[in-house]
Amino acid sequence: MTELLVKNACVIDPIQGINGEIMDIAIRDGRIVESVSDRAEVIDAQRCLTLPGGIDSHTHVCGTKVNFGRYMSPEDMRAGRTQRRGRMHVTSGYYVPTTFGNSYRYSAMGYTTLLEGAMAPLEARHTHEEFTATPHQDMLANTLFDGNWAVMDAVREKNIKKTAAIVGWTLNAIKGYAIKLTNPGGTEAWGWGEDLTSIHDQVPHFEVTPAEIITAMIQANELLKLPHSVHLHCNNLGKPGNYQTTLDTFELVPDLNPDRQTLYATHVQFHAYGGRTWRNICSKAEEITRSVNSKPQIVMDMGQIMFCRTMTMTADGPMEFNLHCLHHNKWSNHDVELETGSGIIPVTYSKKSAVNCIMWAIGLELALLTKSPWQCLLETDNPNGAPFVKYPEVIGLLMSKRYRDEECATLHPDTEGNTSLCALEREMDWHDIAVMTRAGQAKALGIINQGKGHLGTGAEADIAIYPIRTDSVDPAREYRKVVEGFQKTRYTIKRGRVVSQDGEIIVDGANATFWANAKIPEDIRVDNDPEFIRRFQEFYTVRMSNYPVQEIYLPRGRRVDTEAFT
Amino acid sequence: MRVILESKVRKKPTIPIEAESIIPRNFLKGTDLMVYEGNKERTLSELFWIFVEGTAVSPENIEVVLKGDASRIKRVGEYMDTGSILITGDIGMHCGNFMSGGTIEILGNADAWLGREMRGGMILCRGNAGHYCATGYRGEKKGMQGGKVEVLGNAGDFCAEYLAGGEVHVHGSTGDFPGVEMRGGRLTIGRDATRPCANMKDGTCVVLGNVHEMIPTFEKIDRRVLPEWKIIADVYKGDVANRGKGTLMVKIPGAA
Amino acid sequence: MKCILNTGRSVPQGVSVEHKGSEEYRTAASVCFLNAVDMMLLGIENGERIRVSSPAGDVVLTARSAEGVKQGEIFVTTGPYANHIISSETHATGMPDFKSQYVDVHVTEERVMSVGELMEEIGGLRYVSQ
Amino acid sequence: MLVNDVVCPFCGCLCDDLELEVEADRVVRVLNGCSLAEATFMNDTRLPAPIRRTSTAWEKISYDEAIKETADILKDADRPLLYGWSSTHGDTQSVGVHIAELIGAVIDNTSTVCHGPSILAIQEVGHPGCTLGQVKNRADVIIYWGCNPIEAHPRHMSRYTTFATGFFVPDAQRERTIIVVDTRRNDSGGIADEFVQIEPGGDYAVLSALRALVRGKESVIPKKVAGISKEQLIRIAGICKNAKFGAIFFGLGLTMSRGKYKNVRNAIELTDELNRHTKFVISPMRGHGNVYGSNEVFTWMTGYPFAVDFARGIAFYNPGETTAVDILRRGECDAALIVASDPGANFPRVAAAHLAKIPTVLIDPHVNATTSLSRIHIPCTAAGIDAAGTAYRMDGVPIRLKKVIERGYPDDAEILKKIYDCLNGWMIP
Repeated sequence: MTELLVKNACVIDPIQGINGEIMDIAIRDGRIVESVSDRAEVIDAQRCLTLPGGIDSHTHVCGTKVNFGRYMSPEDMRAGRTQRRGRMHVTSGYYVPTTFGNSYRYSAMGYTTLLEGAMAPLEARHTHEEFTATPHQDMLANTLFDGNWAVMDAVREKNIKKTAAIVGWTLNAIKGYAIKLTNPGGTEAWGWGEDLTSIHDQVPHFEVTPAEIITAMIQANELLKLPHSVHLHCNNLGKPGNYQTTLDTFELVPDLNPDRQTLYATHVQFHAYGGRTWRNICSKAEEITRSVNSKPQIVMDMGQIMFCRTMTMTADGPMEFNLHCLHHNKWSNHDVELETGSGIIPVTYSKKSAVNCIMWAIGLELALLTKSPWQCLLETDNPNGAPFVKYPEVIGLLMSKRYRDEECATLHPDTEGNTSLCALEREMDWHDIAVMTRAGQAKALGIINQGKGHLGTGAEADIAIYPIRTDSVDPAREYRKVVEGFQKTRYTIKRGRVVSQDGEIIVDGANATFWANAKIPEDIRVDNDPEFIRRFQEFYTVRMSNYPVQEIYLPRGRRVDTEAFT
Repeated sequence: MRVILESKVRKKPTIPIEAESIIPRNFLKGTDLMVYEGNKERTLSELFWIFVEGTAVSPENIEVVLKGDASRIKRVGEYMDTGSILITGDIGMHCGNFMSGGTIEILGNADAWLGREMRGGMILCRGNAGHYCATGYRGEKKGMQGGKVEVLGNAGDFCAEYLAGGEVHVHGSTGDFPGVEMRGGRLTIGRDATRPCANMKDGTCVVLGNVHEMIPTFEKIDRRVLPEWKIIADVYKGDVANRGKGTLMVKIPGAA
Repeated sequence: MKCILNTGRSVPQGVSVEHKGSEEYRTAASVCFLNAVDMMLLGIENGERIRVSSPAGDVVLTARSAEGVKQGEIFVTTGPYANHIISSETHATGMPDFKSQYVDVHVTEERVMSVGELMEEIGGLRYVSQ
Repeated sequence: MLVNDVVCPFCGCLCDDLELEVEADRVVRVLNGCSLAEATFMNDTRLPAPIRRTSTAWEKISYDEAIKETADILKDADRPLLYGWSSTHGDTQSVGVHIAELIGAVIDNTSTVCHGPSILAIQEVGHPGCTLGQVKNRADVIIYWGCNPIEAHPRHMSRYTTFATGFFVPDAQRERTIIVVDTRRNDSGGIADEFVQIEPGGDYAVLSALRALVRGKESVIPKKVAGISKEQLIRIAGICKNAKFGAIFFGLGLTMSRGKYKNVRNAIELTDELNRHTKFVISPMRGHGNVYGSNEVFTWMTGYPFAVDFARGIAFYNPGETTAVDILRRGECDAALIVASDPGANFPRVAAAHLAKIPTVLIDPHVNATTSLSRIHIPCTAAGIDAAGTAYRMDGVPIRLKKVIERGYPDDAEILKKIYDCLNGWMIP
C-alpha cells in the first residue's frame, strides 16, 4: 500500500464543480480516497494551481506515420537532444521527438493521458508498441475507418448494423478506442491520386458519399455505445472556402447521446476558411462557432497553429500532396490497403505569410467565440499546427487580450482585415483553461467514469501541480508568468506517483492503454460472415488470423466493455 | 596570443577525438577545456601538450596552432567566429562546422565534412579535402551558406552539396557529384569533375578542366568568354529535371 | 583482364545463407559469372578457376559463363568471396561499392578456399562443430 | 502437427500464409513457402552452446560465463560497436538500443549495407509509398529497378505484383505492364514487358532523363542516355504517365552502385513528378526479414533509423561517419557486439578483418562467417522459428512472428537483458 497526501492545493476540478478551493488530496494505491493514514508521504502544494492531469484528445505521438516523420527528419532530431540523466533516457527531436521525448515533455507540462489521433488498423501493432514504450501517459487510439472497404460497402447497402459489426470487430481486433474518419472517402479516392471536393461527391467505385459515411458511422457508433463519439477530420482540410463543407457536415449531426457530444470535429481551424484562393482567404470562425454554439451535440478542438517550424502529418494523403506542391519540400505518403492513407511534410509557419497569420488568428477566434469551453478544446493537432510544447503559449493568448494585441502588432498587415480577432475582448479564466485542457477532454472521450479528468473519490490520481498562484497572478497582464507556469509543473503525479518534478523526470513509469470492446450479437459478427472473410483473405496482404493485435502488445491494457445493440 | 597544441601519443590512436572546444575564443579564459576521446571525457591536457605564447584581450588576436597527428580529431573550429587556427598536418572530420568568422588554415589534408554548414569566415586547405567538402547535414535543406572554402589539392565526392551561399574553390579535381543539389553560391573547380551540379536549383559552377559524364538534363544556352579565367566556356542551364535555374560553365577543351 | 565487379543475391546463396560452412554455400558464393566472350578471351571453360584481384585484395573463384552478363563485367553473389576483393571505401555514405569495384581477372590453377579459410586469412579462427 | 498462417522471417516480404508440419522440435514440411522459406525452417542447424576462442581453439562455456565476459568486454570499451539487429524481433532491438545508450556505443543495423542509402535519400526528399496491398489491388504498371525479385524475394511477384489478383486488377497478367530496369538481364528481366538494360552506373542519368521527359522537356535529352535510346525513354515515360496506378520497386542496384543515395533520390523525385500526372508510388525491396523493424525501433527510441552514435551521451547520426563499415575500416572501435547478422561475410575485407583484431562477441543462432572472427559466440533462439516477436514488413506493416517449435535456447532478448543488467550494475553504484 502506498499513500500520498497533497496538502494546500488550490484545486480547480470542473467536473466536480470545484473552482479554486484550497484543499488536501488523499491518494492510496494510485486512486484518490477520502483520507489517508498519517504514514502517507506528504507534498505541500503551497496553494499552487492544482488540476487533474492534462488530457490531450487529439495528438500524433505514436505509430507508423509519426515514426516516419522522425525517420525522414534527422535535421529535427538534432534540434532537441538531451542526454541520459538519472531515470531519463536520451531524447531527440523538437517537432517530432522520440517516444521518450514526447512522454517526458508532456509529463513536464502535467499531461497524463493522450489520444493518438490516427491509427491505421493494419498497422495498429506498431502504435501499440510505441504506446508500451511511452512511460508516463495513458494512451488511447483513434482508429481510422475513412476509406475502409467493408464499411463503405455496408454503408452503400444502408446496413447500419453491419457497419457497426465491422467497426466493433475491428476495434476489438486491433485494440482501438474510437472511430476516426479522416477526409472520409477522400483517402480512398487518393488511392487513384484523386480527392473529393464536397461531402456529396461519390467515392470512386464504392458509390457512397462522405455525408453517407459520416451519418452511418455516427449511428453505428451509438449502436455500439462506444465511450467516445465519432472523431471527424472533415473533408477539404486546408482549402480556402472549406468552411461551407464544415458547416454542411455539422448539419448532418443529430443529438443522440445525453452524456457527451455526438460528433467530435477535430482541428477545426484548418476547416474554417473563407475565400476562394490563398490570395483572398479569410476567417469564417464566426460562422463555424455560430453553428457550434447552437449544437450541443458537437464538440471541436482548435487545431491552433503557432509560428515555428514543424511537421504536418495526417491520414489525409491528398491534402498533404497539395501542400507539398506549394512548399516543394520533402513529401512522404503512405496509403494503407483497404483502409486509409497518410501524408507527411515539414512546414514553417511564418509571420511573414498572410495565410499563416490568418490561420493563427482563426484558431484563437474559434476558442474565444465558442460560448462553452466544453465545446472547444485546446490543442494544436500536434505536431501539425505546432508541437505540443506550445500549449502554454496558447493558454497565455486565450487568457490575455494584451498578449494577443502584442502578437497581432507583429503580424502580416492583411491579418486584421480578414479576421475579427483584434475585436475580441474575451479573456479566459483558470476554470475555462481547466475545462479546455482536461475536463472537457475527459467528457468528450467518455473517460470520466474511468477515473480521468477529475479528482473525485475513486478517480485515478493523475494530478498536475503548476507553480502558479492564482490569487496573485493576473493572467491578463502577467501572461508571461502564465506561459512559464504551464511549461513545467512543480509536480506531475501519475496514478499516485510523482513522475516529474520541476521538469525533471524521476521515475521510469508504466502507462496503460484503453481500448473499446463492444459486445456484438453472434448472428451479425463479421468474423462469422463467410463473405467478409473471403474478401479479407483475397484483398488484404496479411491473413485474417495475423491481423488482430495480440493482448501481449497491451501489457497494461484496460478494456472498456460496452453493451452494444441494447 | 598563440596557443600551441601538440597531440600526445595515445594508447589507442584510432579512437576519434571530438574537440569542438578548440576555437580561439575559448582560450581567452585559459586552457582548461574538455574534449572527448571515444565515449570518455578528457581534459585538453590529457591529450595535448599545451604551450601558450603571449596574451590576448580579445579573441580575434588568438591563434591556435594544432601540431602532431590531428587526423582523428573532429570538429576543430566548430562555431568559430573569430581568430585563427593553423593545423600543421592533416585534420579530422567536421573541421570548421558552422563557422561564422575567422580563418582556418590546414597545411595537410582535411577529412570529410570540411566547413559543414559554414556561414562565414575562411578555410584554406593546402592539401586535399575529403568527401562532403563545404556541404550540409543530412536532411537539411541548405548546406554551406556563406564564407569561403579554398582547397589547393583535390576534393572528394559530393563537394559543395546543397551549397546555398558563399564560395567554394577547389584548385584540383573533385570526385563524383560536385555541386549536387546546389541552390546558390559559387563553386569553382580547377581541374576535372564527374557529374557536376546534378539536380541543381540555382547558383553558379565553373569547371576549368574536363567534365566526365555530363548530366543529360542540362540545356546548353550559350558559349562565352570568361575573362576572369581567360577561357571560353559552354554555358548550361539546369538541372531541367529539377526545374532548376542554375548555371554550369565548362571550359571548352583546348580553347584558352 | 580488367573488369567491373557487380554483386547481388541469388537463391542458392540465400538457401544456404545460415550455413556458411557448408559445401553448398561455398559453391554458391564462390562462383564468378562472366560473359562467354570474356571466358573465351581468357581461354577457360566453365568450372575452371580465376583469380580476381583489386586494391583491397584477391580471391580465387570458379568461373561460369552467364548470358545476362555483359562483356567487361563479372558477377559474384553477395558474400565473403566477393567481399574479399571489395574496398571498404564508402564515399562517406556508409555503403561500400558493392556494385562497381574495378578488378583484374587472371586464370589460375589454385583451388577455391573455404569460408573458414577466408576468415583465417583476415585473422579469424575456423570453428568446426564437434 | 500442422501450423497455419505462419510468417516466414527470412526476407522483407514476411509472407504470412505458410503452413508448417511440425514434429517435436523440428519442422518437417513447409507449404506455400519459397525455397528460401523452406531452407529457413528445415535446414536450421544451430550452434549447440556458447563457445569461446582461445589462441588456437574453441572451448565450450556456460551462458552465465559468456554473458559476464561479454559485459566485461563492453564496459571498458572506449568506442564499442553494436551491430546487426535485422534478423531478430523488436524486443531484442529495443534492449540493444538501451545497451548502446548505457555504455556510449555506436549502434548500427544491417540497412547500413543494404538500404541505408535509401534512408539518406528519403531524408532529403521523403517517400511516397504505400502498403503492398495497394499495389496488389490497383497497380497497372510495375517497375522493378535494380532488383531481382525472383532471386531475392521469390514470392514478391506472385503475392503483390505480376501474378497477384487484385480487386481492381482481376486479370493481373493481362492488365499489368511490367518494366524491369537493370544492368544485366536476370530472370526477373525475362518476364518483363519492357526490359531496360542500363550501362553500369548509369541509373542516375536515366532517372534524370525520365524526369525531364515527364515534364515534357524532350528537346533537352540526347539521343542516348547510359546506353538507352531516347525512343525507349520516351516510351517508358509515356507508359508511366498513362498508368492508373504505377509502382516502382527498387533494390541494391540503386543503393550500391555509384552515387548511392543520389540514385534513390532521383527515383523518388521521378515518382513525385509522376504524381502530378497520375498516382505513383515507390518502395525499397528490403532484404532481411526484420531490417525495417530495426529502423523503426531505432527511430522511435533514438530518432534515427540506423548508425546512431551515443559516445557523447546524446544520439548523434551521420552515415559515412557513424556507420559500421566506416568505423571498422578506420579501426575506430575497440570492442564489438554482433547480434543476428554476419558482417564477417557481408562486410568488405578490411572492415571484417578489424573484428578479428578486437574482442568481438556474436549472438546468433547459427555458426556463420563472423563466428570465426569472434572471441565469444552465444547461440540463441531464431525469431519466427523458436521465438515469437514483432517484425516489420518492407512496407512498414508490423507482423507478429510465431514461435512454431521449442528447441531449448534462450531468447536473444533475454541474453541481452542479462548483459544490460550486468552493465547497469557496474555503471550505477
